[in-house]
Amino acid sequence: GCGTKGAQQTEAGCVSEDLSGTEKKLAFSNWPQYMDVDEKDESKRPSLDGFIAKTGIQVTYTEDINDNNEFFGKVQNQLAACQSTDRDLMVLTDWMAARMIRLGWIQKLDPAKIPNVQANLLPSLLNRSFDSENRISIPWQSGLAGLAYNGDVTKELRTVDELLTRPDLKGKVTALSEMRDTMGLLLGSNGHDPANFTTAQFDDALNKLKKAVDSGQIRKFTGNDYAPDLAKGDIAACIGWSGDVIQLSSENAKVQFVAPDSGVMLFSDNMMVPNKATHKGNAEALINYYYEPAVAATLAAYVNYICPVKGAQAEMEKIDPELAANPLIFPDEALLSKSKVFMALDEKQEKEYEGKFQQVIGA
Amino acid sequence: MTRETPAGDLRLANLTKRFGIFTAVDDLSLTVPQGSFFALLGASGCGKTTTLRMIAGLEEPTSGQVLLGDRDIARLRPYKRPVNTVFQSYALFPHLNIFENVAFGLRRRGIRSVDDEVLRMLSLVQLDDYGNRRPAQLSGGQQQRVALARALINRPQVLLLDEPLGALDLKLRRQMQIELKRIQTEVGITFVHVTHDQEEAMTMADTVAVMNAGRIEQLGAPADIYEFPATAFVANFLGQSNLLAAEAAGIAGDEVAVTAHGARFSVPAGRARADRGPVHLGVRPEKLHLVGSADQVPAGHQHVTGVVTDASYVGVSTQYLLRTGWGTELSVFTANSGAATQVPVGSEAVAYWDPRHAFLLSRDAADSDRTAPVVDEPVGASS
Amino acid sequence: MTRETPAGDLRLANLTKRFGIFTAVDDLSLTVPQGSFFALLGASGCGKTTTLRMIAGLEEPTSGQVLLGDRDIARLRPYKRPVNTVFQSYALFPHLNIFENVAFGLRRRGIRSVDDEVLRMLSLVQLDDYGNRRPAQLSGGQQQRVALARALINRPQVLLLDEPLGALDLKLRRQMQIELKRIQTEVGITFVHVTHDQEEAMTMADTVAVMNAGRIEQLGAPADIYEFPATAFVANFLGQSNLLAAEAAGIAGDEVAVTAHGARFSVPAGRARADRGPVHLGVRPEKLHLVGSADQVPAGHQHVTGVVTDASYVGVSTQYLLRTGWGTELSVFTANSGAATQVPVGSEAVAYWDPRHAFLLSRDAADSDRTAPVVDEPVGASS
Amino acid sequence: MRVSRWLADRWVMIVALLVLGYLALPILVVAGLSFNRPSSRLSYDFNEFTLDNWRQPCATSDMCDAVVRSVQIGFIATVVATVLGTLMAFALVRHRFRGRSGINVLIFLPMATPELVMGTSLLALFVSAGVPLGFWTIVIAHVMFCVSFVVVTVKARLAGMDRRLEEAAMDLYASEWQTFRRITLPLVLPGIVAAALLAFSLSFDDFIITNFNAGTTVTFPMYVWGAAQRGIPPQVNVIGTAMLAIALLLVGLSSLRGRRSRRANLLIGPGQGPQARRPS
Amino acid sequence: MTVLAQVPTGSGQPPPTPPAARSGRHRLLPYLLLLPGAAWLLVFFGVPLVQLAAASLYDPSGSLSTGYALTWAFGNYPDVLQAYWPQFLRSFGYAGIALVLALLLGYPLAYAIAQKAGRWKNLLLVCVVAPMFTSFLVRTLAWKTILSDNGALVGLLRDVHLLAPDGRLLATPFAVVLGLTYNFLPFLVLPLYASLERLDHRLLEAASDLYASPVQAFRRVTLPLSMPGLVAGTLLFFIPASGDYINAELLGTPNEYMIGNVIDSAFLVRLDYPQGAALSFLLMAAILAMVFGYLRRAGTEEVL
Ligand SMILES: Nc1ncnc2c1ncn2[C@@H]1O[C@H](COP(=O)(O)OP(=O)(O)OP(=O)(O)O)[C@@H](O)[C@H]1O
Ligand SMILES: Nc1ncnc2c1ncn2[C@@H]1O[C@H](COP(=O)(O)OP(=O)(O)OP(=O)(O)O)[C@@H](O)[C@H]1O
Ligand SMILES: NCCCCNCCCN
Ligand SMILES: [Mg+2]
Ligand SMILES: [Mg+2]
Repeated sequence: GCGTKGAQQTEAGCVSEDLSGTEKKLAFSNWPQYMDVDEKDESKRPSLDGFIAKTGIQVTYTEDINDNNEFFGKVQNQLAACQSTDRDLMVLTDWMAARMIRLGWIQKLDPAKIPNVQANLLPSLLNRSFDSENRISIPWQSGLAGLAYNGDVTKELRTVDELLTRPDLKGKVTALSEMRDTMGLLLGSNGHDPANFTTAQFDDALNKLKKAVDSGQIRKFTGNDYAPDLAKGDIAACIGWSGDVIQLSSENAKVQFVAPDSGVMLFSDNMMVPNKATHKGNAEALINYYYEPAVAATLAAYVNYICPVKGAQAEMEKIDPELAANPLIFPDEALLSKSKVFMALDEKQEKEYEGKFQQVIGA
Repeated sequence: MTRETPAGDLRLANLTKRFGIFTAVDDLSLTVPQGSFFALLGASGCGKTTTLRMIAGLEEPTSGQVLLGDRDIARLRPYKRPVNTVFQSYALFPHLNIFENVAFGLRRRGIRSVDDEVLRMLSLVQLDDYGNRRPAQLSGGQQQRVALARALINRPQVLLLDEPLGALDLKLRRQMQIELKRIQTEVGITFVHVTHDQEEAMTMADTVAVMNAGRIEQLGAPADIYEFPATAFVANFLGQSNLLAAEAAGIAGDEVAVTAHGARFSVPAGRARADRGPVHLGVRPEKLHLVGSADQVPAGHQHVTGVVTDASYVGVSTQYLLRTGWGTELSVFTANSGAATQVPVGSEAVAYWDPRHAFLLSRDAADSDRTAPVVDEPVGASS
Repeated sequence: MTRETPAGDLRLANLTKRFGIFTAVDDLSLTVPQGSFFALLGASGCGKTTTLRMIAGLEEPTSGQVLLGDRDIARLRPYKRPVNTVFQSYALFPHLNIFENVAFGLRRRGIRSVDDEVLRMLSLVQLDDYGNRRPAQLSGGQQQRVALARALINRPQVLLLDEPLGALDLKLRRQMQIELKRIQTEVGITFVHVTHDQEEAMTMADTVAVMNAGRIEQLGAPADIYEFPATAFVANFLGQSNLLAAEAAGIAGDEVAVTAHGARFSVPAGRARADRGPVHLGVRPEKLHLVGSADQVPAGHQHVTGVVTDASYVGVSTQYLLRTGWGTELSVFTANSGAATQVPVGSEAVAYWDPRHAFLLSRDAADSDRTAPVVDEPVGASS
Repeated sequence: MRVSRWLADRWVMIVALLVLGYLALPILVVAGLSFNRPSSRLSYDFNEFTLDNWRQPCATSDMCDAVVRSVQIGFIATVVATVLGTLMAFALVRHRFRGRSGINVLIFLPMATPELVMGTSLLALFVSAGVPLGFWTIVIAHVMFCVSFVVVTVKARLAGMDRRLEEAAMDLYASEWQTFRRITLPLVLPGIVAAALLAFSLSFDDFIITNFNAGTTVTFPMYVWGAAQRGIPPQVNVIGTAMLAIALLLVGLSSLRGRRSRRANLLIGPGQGPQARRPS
Repeated sequence: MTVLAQVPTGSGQPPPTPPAARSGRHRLLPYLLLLPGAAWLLVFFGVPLVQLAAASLYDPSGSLSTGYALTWAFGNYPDVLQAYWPQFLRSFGYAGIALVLALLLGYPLAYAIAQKAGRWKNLLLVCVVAPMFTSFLVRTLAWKTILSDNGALVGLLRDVHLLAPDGRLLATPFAVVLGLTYNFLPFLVLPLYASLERLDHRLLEAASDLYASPVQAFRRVTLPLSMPGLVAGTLLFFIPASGDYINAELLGTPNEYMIGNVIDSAFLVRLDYPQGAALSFLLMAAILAMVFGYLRRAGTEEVL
């Protein structure tokens, strides 16, 4: 009687209705500042406005996703109970996408309605383990997790080991509290494959991290808040995300993103249509729209993450040639070959690894 | 608040109030006729304030009734009672100015135009220009007058005054007394007045009650109580009395013969509360006259001899202490009318009195002399 | 706190206190000799409390000095002054019981074993069994006694008493007066005593100062002030006076001749504060004697004729009002010594006095008679 | 000597001003940065003076909506919580009744509950009851966690208040309600105002509980938190500074007016006039 | 008579309430006053709390997808205590130190506003809560700017050798305690203000007249009379501060993490609901125990 039921849903058990035919509406939840805005009038969003103008679909755009875990906490009750979250489209990172897909909370898209995706999705993002058909979660933006340093306060940094041991960096280092990014880099630095590792290998890497924490080398684990600190120089070096660091280096060339030879982590934030969303058709239209290279370039020019759309680089030339040449937005083969996607975890593994990791990072 | 019908007499029936095991008011019964001026006197802590608070409805009686006319109001909320109080501690509202303090009662009864009435009241208590001040900006006496005005303005059926003039100078007090009396007679309010100013009680009250340790010790017209007190407590509480421990031998004719310290005295039978056994022979200090020697004592008067040990000038009169042969000190007041000559301290003198001014009270066998200036015994515990 | 050396006289020099534009104390100068008992009298709101507060250091003078001996203490912190106060509003600490309230001062001076002293004090103010109660559980008079004990226990060099006995019944008040006086003489404390009880001031004080609207109006020995007041205000504030508007014609021999309402009177030159022009001819009510007709007036006395309009019994004496032919009412006190017969209200009577008991005060030409019971004029504004 | 005397008289005020300075320090930084043109979205350092942020305080999409919404929520939640909490405080201080300690636990527990726990478990309740999330669920949550703070604050003021004044009012024909309205309320007002200020700031500043129960509604703290993921827009500093400036302006004006009109003097408590004591 | 005319006449006067009815209403009154607030708390806090209590006793081997069974797993409690007692201790330690600091700072402030500010009272009160009008994130970022390793403050402290040349303020226990003190100070000051505001100045005068130096007068009169406010402020400060995790997260390092961080991670990251719930209940129980112990010691059962 007491206790909770499983949160698992199935397509048959939780059928959603699509009212797109009659309602030209779309509720889109995204991360803050993950959408291009007009430099002159910041209340305008050129690409999104373009979509609205083109389709007549009224988009309610909400920047209410700040953190994958937090957002999961916000919507899990509804989704577990097969209730509406009042959102038609939401953007979540790979592993969270994987978790939700695993739980049966996400609707499958109609490939026919998203031809641009089929045509333009970067090959390296095709057929990921949690979405082998590319019809459940479609990358919005991708990014890299690697090293970064501020050349004003420290000398160049090349490897993860340097970050964790160099005495001059002591207390001036941060790592990401996102387990997959930090542990992926550490696994790589140990010569293991983040996309495929054993528990012993994980523990090895975690030990290395723990030493760095205990010695005071690592000052803290962060979300996005490392960026201002890095810019200020309070943090000399860190594990960080490419998009942020590009922003910083455009201001101060001394701030540099480093892709260590041992590998960088590639992640995507993916568009998904949750169960009980009633405007799947409209969502598909929007997904398809953003996979037009020109639109993708407009977006990428603003947000500076890795653009998952083929052909956007060419479009970018027209907007900002310098950005078009930036490998952190349009990565070259060399970089792509170094990048790894973290192994897909089942629920038990996830709990085990997160538990161990959290223990080390203090919580 | 119902003022349509006259309230009727205020009656307290077996009123008792206990704080824990301490009995502050003890089975008190009395009647205050409607429209009369009733003064409550008593030692500090004897239960006066507590009694008033029960009448006002601010203290729940432990037992007993408060009746106004035929209505038992003991369970009525304070604001439903046609009763107002001048609080001993003033209890002025600190957040309201003087004007609003005085206007409070009227406003609560929904009266709109209060200005005239309030100004008239302020003027009555001689605080015309103080309406805008806060209570904290007034002197003690000024605050007391505000408390007075705040209650008076409501012209209730019963007005309870808890030492309402105690903080005023004599002159102002006399003026306020006259005002109070005027309002009382004009409007026919029943006044229950607690005061420590005996002259005030005497001149203003129709009836005086002397309270002692939660009970009424004597009740009556002021002059009656003063002239012929019922107990030693009253005799010494209201004014002063020289009380000589004596033995009464019973009524002989219309007199009672008593022996005190070997001397023989007599008292009219009508002025004796006891006529046999241990008694107090009482004479008021102002009824004693001082002369140099026994042969100056007029006929029909009785006297004792002693030495003047103290003389103190108090303006209107001079107060002498006369130490009798057996050691008791008698108090003698001589009016400074300019006629009598001063008696020097240390000289021998004779105090005499008219037996009709003496009175007899019963006395516990253990009691000895209780002349006026004895201070070594606590008041509350007396007789 | 420094009690090693005697404090010396307490001197106030040109002390002034203003609240905004209101002057509460106005350029006050006086000297209270060390160890003396000084009484401060005055109308409500005349600045007595404010004066005491400046002496205690609780109010910063707007200007002027407070000197103790040769030391200007006006800038000294209250807790550094060898001065204690019995506050008019008591200011008992509500969170401490009575014992701790009384012990407060001793404890603050670091005295460890306070029990005996505190119990002695509580017993002195007749609150032996109240040590464990909170102030809120005491009656008004009991609270006042705690305030008294709390200050007295410290035996300071200067003790300021702001109506310290006002809430006590007459009997207790007299007892406390005697205690105060005893402590004062025994320990040699300088007392500055504010009271509205004139008898208290008269009997206890070495010096009395009568204050009016922030200034000292007269200062001197009690009997001197009473017998020969300096101003009409004092004459009527301290006791009562019958003041007849009169014209003085200058000194003739050792007398001043005056005319009032057509009648001629005389006053010894030594008792005239003015000898020419408009004056008040003053006689105290107790110095007036009532007789039925002018031929009963003894030789050498002066008299006026009138009708008795009121007689009120106040125990010790009876107070008559005599309406004179020209309309003024004179107040006459007759001691109820049993000797004099009562004069019935409505009857014609003659009031006479010995000229040596009269006095002359200067008068503004506009002033008319100021006999005692006039109440229609505010006190503060007088003379 | 002079100096030490001067200090002795004023040190409390001096310390108080220093503490206020401590409280103001970060706000000064915020105010300064509101005039900053940041070098990049991720920078939180002073770069270049500009008035742009003040000229277009709402330039960032949705931010001003969020501010307005937060003010509305804060206002409603403050009023409701203050009323409910004040009633409870009165019951607890003025009455002896069965179940007091149970009520006390019910009041302390919410303060002792981690915000996250409170947020998620309330969310579970709303979801299982099928309550649509949004403005009103936020209000409900805010009232819930503000009430305890109000109760405790008002109780602190109410405890030991002089009952004699209320007795005097009743003696002067004021019914229970009128006594409350005319005497008790004004005397307790400083406590209630303090409680309301607490409630408003709790509500206006809350992120965690709000975040869980907001559905797709965005409040100002949620906006800031979200924005911070990609760098704080400088207008956030404008809002912080402007809120403060407006509050100070309103209060400043009212206290200036309060010198003349008695009614405006809301926050200034009556203190206690010189009455003899004897609260019963 | 004129007096009679002032009084509302007529027979609309309701009959006096019978004694029984009045005392009946009187007995019900406290419940009526409590009803709305208590109902609100019971529904929106009490009910979820029961669910949470159940969650703390779930079988720890359950999972999100399969669900949890209520197995009355009381073992969850010792388990989490075992694992996380350092964070518990740290929480109360930091909150306690911050409380002491806050008392030192907050009491003078509350006193000054209540007794010395005159008509600036309102303004100063608003200044106390002003920090809350910026968002907590913004003010914490501002603190980070102030405490920055390369900022003026650290520079100054290094120059005067209060800080080692490579010493820092950020990411230290100092910064966390400072953040706690700062963020919760208004919760201490406001109730304290409310009770100091009615302090009768004449009692302080009486104390100083009775040889109490300012310190003694404070100790013997002001402090005891402000006890209700002090107790309330202490609780409003300490309780939320010991459950806080934002300050530790933003201003500290993992070595400063408090129990709030652990609970946060249990619920949001590790999805270990039984642990999270058990931790929450332990926290609440510890705080309640401390609160009631404190109230008893402070002798203010009356007050709270
Ligand atoms: N804080 C204040 N602000 C303005 N006026 C004040 C203040 N305190 C006292 N006063 C005024 O100063 C005058 C003197 O006050 P004080 O208390 O000294 O009178 P008092 O002689 O003690 O009178 P009482 O016999 O009535 O106690 C009064 O008229 C009073 O209204
Ligand atoms: N709340 C209380 N708790 C305990 N005892 C009390 C309380 N209130 C009054 N008393 C006691 O009851 C007795 C009567 O008090 P009450 O105030 O009626 O005296 P009173 O006659 O007015 O005295 P006073 O003339 O001094 O004002 C006193 O002895 C007092 O100590
Ligand atoms: N602040 C918006 C950027 C979103 C970054 N997503 C983080 C995913 C990390 N794995
Ligand atoms: Mg009394
Ligand atoms: Mg006074």
